[in-house]
Amino acid sequence: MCLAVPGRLLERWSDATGLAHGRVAFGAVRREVCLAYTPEAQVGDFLIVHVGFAIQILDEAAAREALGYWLEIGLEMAEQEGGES
Amino acid sequence: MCLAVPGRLLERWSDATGLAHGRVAFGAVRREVCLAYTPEAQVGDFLIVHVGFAIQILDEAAAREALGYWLEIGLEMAEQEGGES
Amino acid sequence: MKWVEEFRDPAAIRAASAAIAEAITQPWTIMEVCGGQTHAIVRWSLHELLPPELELVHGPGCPVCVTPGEVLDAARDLAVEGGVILATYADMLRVPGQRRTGDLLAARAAGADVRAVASPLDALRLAQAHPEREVVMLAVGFETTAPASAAAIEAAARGGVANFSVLASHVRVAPAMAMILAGEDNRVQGFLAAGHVCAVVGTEDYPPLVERYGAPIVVTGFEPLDLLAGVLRCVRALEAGRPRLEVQYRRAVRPEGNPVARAALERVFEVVDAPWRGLGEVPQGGLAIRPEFAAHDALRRFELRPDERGVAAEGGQGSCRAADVLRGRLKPLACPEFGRGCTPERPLGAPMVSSEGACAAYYRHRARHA
Amino acid sequence: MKWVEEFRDPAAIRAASAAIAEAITQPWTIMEVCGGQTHAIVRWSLHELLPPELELVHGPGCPVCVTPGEVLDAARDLAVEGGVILATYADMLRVPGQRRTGDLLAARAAGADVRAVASPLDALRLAQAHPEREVVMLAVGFETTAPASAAAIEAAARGGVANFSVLASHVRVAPAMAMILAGEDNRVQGFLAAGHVCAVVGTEDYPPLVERYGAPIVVTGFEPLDLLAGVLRCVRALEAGRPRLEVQYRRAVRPEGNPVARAALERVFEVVDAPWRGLGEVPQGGLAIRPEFAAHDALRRFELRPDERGVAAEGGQGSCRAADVLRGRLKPLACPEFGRGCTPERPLGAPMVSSEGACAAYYRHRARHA
Amino acid sequence: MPFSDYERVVLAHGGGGRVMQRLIRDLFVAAFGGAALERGHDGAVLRPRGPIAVTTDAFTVSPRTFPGGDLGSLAVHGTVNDLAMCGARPLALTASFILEEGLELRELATLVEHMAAAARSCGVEVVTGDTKVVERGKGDGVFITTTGVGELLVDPPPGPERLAPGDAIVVSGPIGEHGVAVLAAREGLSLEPPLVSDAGPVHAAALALVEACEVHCLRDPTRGGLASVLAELATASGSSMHIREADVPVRPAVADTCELLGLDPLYVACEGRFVAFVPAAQVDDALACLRRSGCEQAAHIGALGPASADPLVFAESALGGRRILDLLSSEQLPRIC
Amino acid sequence: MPFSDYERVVLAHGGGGRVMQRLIRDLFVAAFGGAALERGHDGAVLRPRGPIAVTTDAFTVSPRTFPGGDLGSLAVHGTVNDLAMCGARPLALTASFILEEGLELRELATLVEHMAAAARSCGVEVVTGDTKVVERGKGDGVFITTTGVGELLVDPPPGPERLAPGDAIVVSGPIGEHGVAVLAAREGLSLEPPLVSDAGPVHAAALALVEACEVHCLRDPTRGGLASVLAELATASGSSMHIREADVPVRPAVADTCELLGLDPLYVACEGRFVAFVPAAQVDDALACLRRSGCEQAAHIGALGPASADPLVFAESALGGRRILDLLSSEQLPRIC
Ligand code: SF4
Ligand code: SF4
Ligand SMILES: [Mg+2]
Ligand SMILES: [Mg+2]
Ligand SMILES: [Mg+2]
Ligand SMILES: [Mg+2]
Ligand SMILES: [Mg+2]
Ligand SMILES: [Mg+2]
Ligand SMILES: [Mg+2]
Ligand SMILES: [Mg+2]
Ligand SMILES: [Mg+2]
Ligand SMILES: [Mg+2]
Repeated sequence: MCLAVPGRLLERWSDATGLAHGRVAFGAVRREVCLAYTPEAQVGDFLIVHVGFAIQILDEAAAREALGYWLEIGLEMAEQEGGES
Repeated sequence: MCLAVPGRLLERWSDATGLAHGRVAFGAVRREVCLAYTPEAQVGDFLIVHVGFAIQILDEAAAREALGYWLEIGLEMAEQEGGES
Repeated sequence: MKWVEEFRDPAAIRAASAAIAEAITQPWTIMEVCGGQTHAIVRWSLHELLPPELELVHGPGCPVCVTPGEVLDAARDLAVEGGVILATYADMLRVPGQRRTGDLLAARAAGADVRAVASPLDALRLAQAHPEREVVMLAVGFETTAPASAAAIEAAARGGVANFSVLASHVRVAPAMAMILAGEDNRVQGFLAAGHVCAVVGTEDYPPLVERYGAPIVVTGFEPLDLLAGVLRCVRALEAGRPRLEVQYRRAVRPEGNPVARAALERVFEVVDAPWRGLGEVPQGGLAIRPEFAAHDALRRFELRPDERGVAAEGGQGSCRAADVLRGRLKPLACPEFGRGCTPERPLGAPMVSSEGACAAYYRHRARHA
Repeated sequence: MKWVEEFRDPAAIRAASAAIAEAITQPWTIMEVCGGQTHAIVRWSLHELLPPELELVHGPGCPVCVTPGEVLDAARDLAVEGGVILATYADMLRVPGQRRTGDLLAARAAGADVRAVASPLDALRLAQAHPEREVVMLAVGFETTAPASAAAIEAAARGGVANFSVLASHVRVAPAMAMILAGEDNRVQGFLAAGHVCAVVGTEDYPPLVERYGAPIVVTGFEPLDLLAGVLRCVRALEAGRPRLEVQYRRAVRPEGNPVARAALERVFEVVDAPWRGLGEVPQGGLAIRPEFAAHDALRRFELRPDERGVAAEGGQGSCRAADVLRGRLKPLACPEFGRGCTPERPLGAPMVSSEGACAAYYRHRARHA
Repeated sequence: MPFSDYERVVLAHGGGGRVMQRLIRDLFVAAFGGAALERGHDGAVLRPRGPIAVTTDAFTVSPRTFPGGDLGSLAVHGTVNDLAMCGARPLALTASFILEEGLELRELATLVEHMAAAARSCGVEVVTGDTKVVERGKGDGVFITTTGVGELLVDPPPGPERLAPGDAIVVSGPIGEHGVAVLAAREGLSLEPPLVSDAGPVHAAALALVEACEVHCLRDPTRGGLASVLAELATASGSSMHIREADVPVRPAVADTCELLGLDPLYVACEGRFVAFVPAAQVDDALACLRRSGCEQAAHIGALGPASADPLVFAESALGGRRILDLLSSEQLPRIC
Repeated sequence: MPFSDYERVVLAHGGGGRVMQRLIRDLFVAAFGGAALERGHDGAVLRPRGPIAVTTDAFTVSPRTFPGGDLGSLAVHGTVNDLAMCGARPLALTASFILEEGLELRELATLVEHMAAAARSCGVEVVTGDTKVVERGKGDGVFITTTGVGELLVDPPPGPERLAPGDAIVVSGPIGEHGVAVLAAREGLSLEPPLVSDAGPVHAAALALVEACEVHCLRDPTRGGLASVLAELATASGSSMHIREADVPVRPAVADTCELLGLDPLYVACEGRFVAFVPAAQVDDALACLRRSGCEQAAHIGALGPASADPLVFAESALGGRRILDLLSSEQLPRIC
C-alpha cells in the first residue's frame, strides 16, 4: 500500500478555501499537490506525496546518510571483486 | 400541406384521460390513431388521418361516385382507342 | 391502399385529362393552394397532362415554408439556450430561421435536445416521461393540423402536465387566398382549395370570396384524379363565366367540416392577424392560443415575442422573389436565383426551404436550371 | 527520479545482500507488512538476493484487499440503485464484493456512474461541478491515505458542499500486526513496518508490540535498498536476541510522524474495531468518521450498515486460505487453489483481488503454478 | 458466458490483457474459426490469383436487430455485396468492433454468431479483426466495420466508367424493404405481418450476371435508395437515365408504409438488391440469368440516354408524366406536409 | 467551410444525399485524392504482384489530439505498421469514419488532412472509404477504422509460427511514450516539456530489416505494451522468453511518470515501436540495419529459450532478480497502493 513518491516543491499558493497547494516536480513530471499537511514546506524541499497530498518533507541529510553507507560498501566490494578477478 | 391518408378502423378504446383511440389499417400497415375528432367512427369505417388524428370519416358512397364516373369514361375511351387502332 | 390507388387509375386520368383539353378554349391561370397538391402535381408530372392554355401556379400552402423565421429562431433559442426538449415534425428540422444561425438539425448538433415526433401527442408523452424537463412542441400547420395541437393542449391542461407547452404557428388558409385575390398584380383566376383544410373547417369561408373576386373555387383532393377533376371543374366554371364554390373532394369534405374539431379549435385558439413568411402580415391569417391555456402556450410561458422583431413579412434574402412566387405572380423557374444562388441546401427564401415549397418542388422534380 | 534511483543502485544492493548473508546464521521468518513492499519485493525479485535461511512472508498490507466485500457491495448499491456519482481510486474498480454481483467495472457497464480519481479532492471537485448529484468517495487505505479523506471532508464541511460524502473504509496497521503476533500459530518473528504509514502516524505504536511479543520491528521504505537494509536490521536484531524498534526509513519517518496530519485524523476520525477482509474483526483496527461530520459520512447519509450483514470476517470462498496467507502462516504458492480455482480474473479471496495482494503479486510475477 | 466473467462489456474487454484475450479467443476466434485468425497475428496473408477489389463499410444500424436481419449479418452481407458490385468474388473479410461499455455480452455473441453464419454461407472467411471498447455514452452498443477483399471475375471490372449510352437498367428485386423495415422497427410502427428487410447477400446473382453478360456497372442501392444511386451514376456516366416507375418492383406493404409516412420508395434503402447496367441487346439474357439466380422479380426498368451536359435521371410515372429524380439533401424523413 | 454549410456534423452528413456527397467530394476525396477514390465507386481495384497481407484496426483514442500525433495520423500509421509487422509493403488503405453528430467540421477536416499527409508520407493511397453519422451521445466525435493491404516482401512472411528457440529479441526504440503521453493529455498532468507520443510509421525500418535479415517475427507493442506482446508470442511460440530489463530503452520522462502513477513501463503502449525476432547470429546485423533506418536506440533485449510446456516471459531486473511478465487482466490503471 501507499504508493508515495518524492518530488521537489517548485511553487506554492493557497486556494479560495484556504488550502495550501504546490506545484511539485517528480523528475520530468510536474503535478499539483495539496500542502495541507506540510504547511512548513519551502520551495526546493523534497516532499513525499501520496494521493495528491504531501505527507512528509523528505529529510535529505537522512537520505544521504542511509545511502552513503551502502554506496561506499558497494564500491569497496566492487574493488575487491575487481582485485580478485 | 396536410399529408392525410385513408385507413380502416379495426378497433377502438379510450385511454385514462378519456381520449378515444383506435387501431387503423392503412393497407398492410397498422397504426394507432386518436379518435378525439371522430367520436362517431365505427369499426370498419375508413378514416382520413393526419398527424395521428382522424380528421374525418371517409364517405365511401361519395368516393365511389367520384371514381365511377371517370373509370367509366376511361373505359369508354380505351374501347374507342382500341376500336380505332 | 384502398381509396388511394383508385384515384391514380391511368384510364380514368386519361379521361379527365381529355375532358379538360376538350373544355378549355382560352388561357386560364389556376392556383392550387396546398403544398400537398403542389407535391402531387410535381410528383405525377400532371402539368404534362394539361393543355398548354392552362397555367397552374402554386400557392402559399406549405405551412413549413410560411412559418416565420423568427418563430424558428425562438424555437432554436429555447432548445439551445433554454435547455428544453424541443419536439416538432421532421419537416421542420431543416428549415433555416431568420437569423441564419442554422436549422434545428444544426441546433441538435450543437447539443440541443431536438426530437422529431409524428404527432403532438408524442410530445405530450415525452413531457410525461420527463417531468423534470420542459417539453415544447413547435407546432405548425393549417387548420388541418391545428386540431391536433388543440387536443394536446387540452389533454395537458386536463392531465396537469405542467411541463408541456406548444409554440404554435398555425395559420388559416382562406385569408391568404383573399389576400392573393386582392393583390394588385393578381393573376390567379381560380383556385383549387385545400381539401384537408376543408375536411376540418368546411367550406363556408369561400362563397364570399367567390362573390367578391369572381373567382371559382374548387375544394380538391390530393390524388392525380382529384386534381384533374378539380381543374376540370374550375376550367368549366371559368369558361362558362359562372364562378362558384364546388367540392370535388366530397369523400372527405362536408360543408360544415368537422364540428367536433372546429369546436376544439374554437376552445383553444383565437383568430389573429399573423405574419406568413414570404407573404407578410395576413389579416385574420393565424391562430393564437387563448389566454385560458397560457400555461401551455410557449410564447407566454417563456415570454417569447418572435413577431416583435418585425421582419416576419420578409420573404427571403436579397434578390429572392418569394413574395411573387407565393402569390402566383412568378413561376419558380423564372426567379433569377433559382438553382443558382438558391438551392434546397442553401435556400434564399421560404419556397425553397421545405420540399413542399413551390421552388423546392420544382428544383427537385422538374428542372434545376431555368 | 531523485531519491528513488539512488536506492536501486546495484552495487549498494549487492553490498546489503552480502551483509544479510553474512549476518544470518539460522532460519528466520520476517513479514513485510505493506502491500507496496510486497510489490517491490516481487517486482525486483528481492527474494533471490536473500539467503535461503530467510523467509519473507507477506502481510495484510493491501488496503484494497482488506476492504470488506460488504463495503464494496454498499458502494455498488449506491452507484447502481442510488444513482450517485461514485468516485474511488482506480485500484478499487476490479475488486469483487461479497455478494458476487460483480465489481465496480461491471457496475459501470450496467449504467452506474463510477469514476476513478487520483485524490479525494478530485471527488470533492466533482461534487462542486455537479451540485444536482450526490457524489460519494469510496475511500480506502491505511493511515497514509486517511488524511487525504480527512482533508476532503473538512473542506466539504468548510465550503458547505452538501452533496459530497465519503464512504470510508480506512484501517489501522498496528492493531493488525498485534493480532498476527498474538495468533496461535504465529510464525512471524520480525516485522518490516510500513514506512509511509509511519511517515504520518510516527512510531509510538510499536515499542509496546516489541516488548510484549519480543519481535523486532523495523520501519522500512519501499525501494530495494530500503527493503534489504530493513531486513538486515531485523536479522541482526533477531540474531542478537535483542528485539527493538528501529527506523530504516529515516528520510521520511520521524518518531512523532506528521503532527498536522495526525491532528486532522484526530478531528475527523475516531478509532473503532473494524472488520478486515480475510482477517476478521480487528480490535481498534479501523477509523470511522466522527458524528460531527455525519453530513459527509456516506454511511450515515445513506443509512448504510454494511457490517451488519455479519460476514465481513470472511476471507474468501470455499477452500480459500486467505486468513492463513494474510497472517503469514501460508505462502500463496502453498494454497491448493492458487492458479487453479483462483486467479486474478476470478479471485476466490482477498489476497488475489488487487495486484498488491500477496496471492496476486505471486501469480503475476513469480509463478502461476504451485 | 464462456468468454467472460462479466455479463456486459466492460472496459477491460478492450484493455489488451487477459479479459480481452479471452473474449477474442473464446468468442471471435471460436465463431469465425479459420487458420488465419488462429495464427494469432495482427494481420492475415492472402494469395489472390489476380487483381482484387477492396471495399469497406461501417455498420451502425439502429435497432441492431430488425425483421429479416441484424447488425451482424448485415455487416457481412453489406461488404460481400459491395465486392460483388465491383465484379469480385469475395475472398476474405476483416472485422473491426467498437463496443460500448455496458453492451450485453449475450447480444454480442448472437451478433457475432450471425456474422459467422453469414460469412460461412457466403463462402468468405473473416481473416483478421480488432476490438475496441469505448466508455458508456461514447458509443451505441456495437459498431462493426468490415472490409472485404475479393478477386475480380473480369478485368476491367464493371464500374461507373464503363457505363455507355443505351445501356439497359435492371433492378434485381423489389426495392425499399430494408429502409422501411428498419424505420418501422425503430419507430415502433406495428405492421402485420411485420415488414421484413431485404437484407441479404446478392453476390451469387450479381456474379452469375457478370459471367453471363457484359455487365457495365453494378451498384447496390443502399443509403438514398435507387433514385440516389441512379443520380450518382448519371453524373459519373455523363448520360441521363430514364426509368419507368411502374416497372420498378415495390411490394404493397412498402408502398403503403411510404404513403402513410410521406416517403418516396425510390429513395428508400435496400440491403439485398442491386442495379445492373447491361447493353440493351443483352437485357433479356440478363433478366433470364437473374431469374435463374433466384431474383424472380428482377425487372428491366429503364435505360441510359445519350451523353448530356446536364445528366439527370428522369422517371416516367404510371400516368405518363416525367419527373426528375435528383439527389435529396439528406435522408428522407417522414413528413406531415 | 467549403465542404458544408454546417459548422458541425449533422445527421444529414450521413444521410446519403447532397450534404453527404459534398462532404465526401470536397473533404475526403479532396484530401485523399487518387484515381481510385475519384472513380466514385463503392470499392477499389488493386493489382498486387503477389501474396498480400490485410490488417484492420479501429482507432478510438481519447483525446483525439495529443502531443506527437492525433487520431488521423494514428489511423494511418497504426495500420501501415501492422502491415509492416506482417512483412508487407503498404499498398492501399481503406478508411471508415463513424462521426458523432455535433463534431466540429473544422476538427474533422484537420484530422482528415493529417491522415492524408500521413498516407502520402508512407507512400500509401486511401483507395475507398465510408462515412456514417450517429446521433449525439451515441459516439465520441470520430472513430476511424482503417484496413490495410500490402504486398509481402518475403514468403512465408515473418509470423508467430516462425519463432524459434534461441531467437534474439530486438526492440526498435524506447518504449511506453505513446501510452504515457495520451494518459498525461487525458488526465491533464502537466509535463514540461510535454511528453511526446512515439506514434509514427515504422514500416521503413521494419521492412529494411526484413530485407536485411532472416526476420522470424515482427510485432508492434500497442495495447498492453511490450510485456503483453511478448507474453502472447511466448504462448504462440511454445518457448519461454528472457529479457533484461536494464537493456529495454525507456526515456527518463516515461520512467518518472510511471513511478508517479504506479505504472510498469513494460506494460505501457507504444505506437511507433516494434519488436523483431531474428536468429541470434544475425542480431548485430539487425541492430546495425535498424540504426541505419533511424532507430538509434534500437536494443537487443533478450532471447527465446528452448521449447517449454509452460512458456513464460522472464525479466531479469537491473539487480539480477528474475520475475515473470504475465498478461495483466486488463489495461494498467494508475494505482495508489
Ligand atoms: S428560387 Fe429561391 S430565391 Fe427564387 S423565389 Fe424561390 S426561394 Fe426565392
Ligand atoms: S490463492 Fe486464492 S484461494 Fe488461495 S489463499 Fe490466495 S486468494 Fe485464497
Ligand atoms: Mg462500401
Ligand atoms: Mg455497402
Ligand atoms: Mg488491433
Ligand atoms: Mg448510448
Ligand atoms: Mg454499395
Ligand atoms: Mg491490426
Ligand atoms: Mg495496430
Ligand atoms: Mg459505404
Ligand atoms: Mg459523447
Ligand atoms: Mg499490431
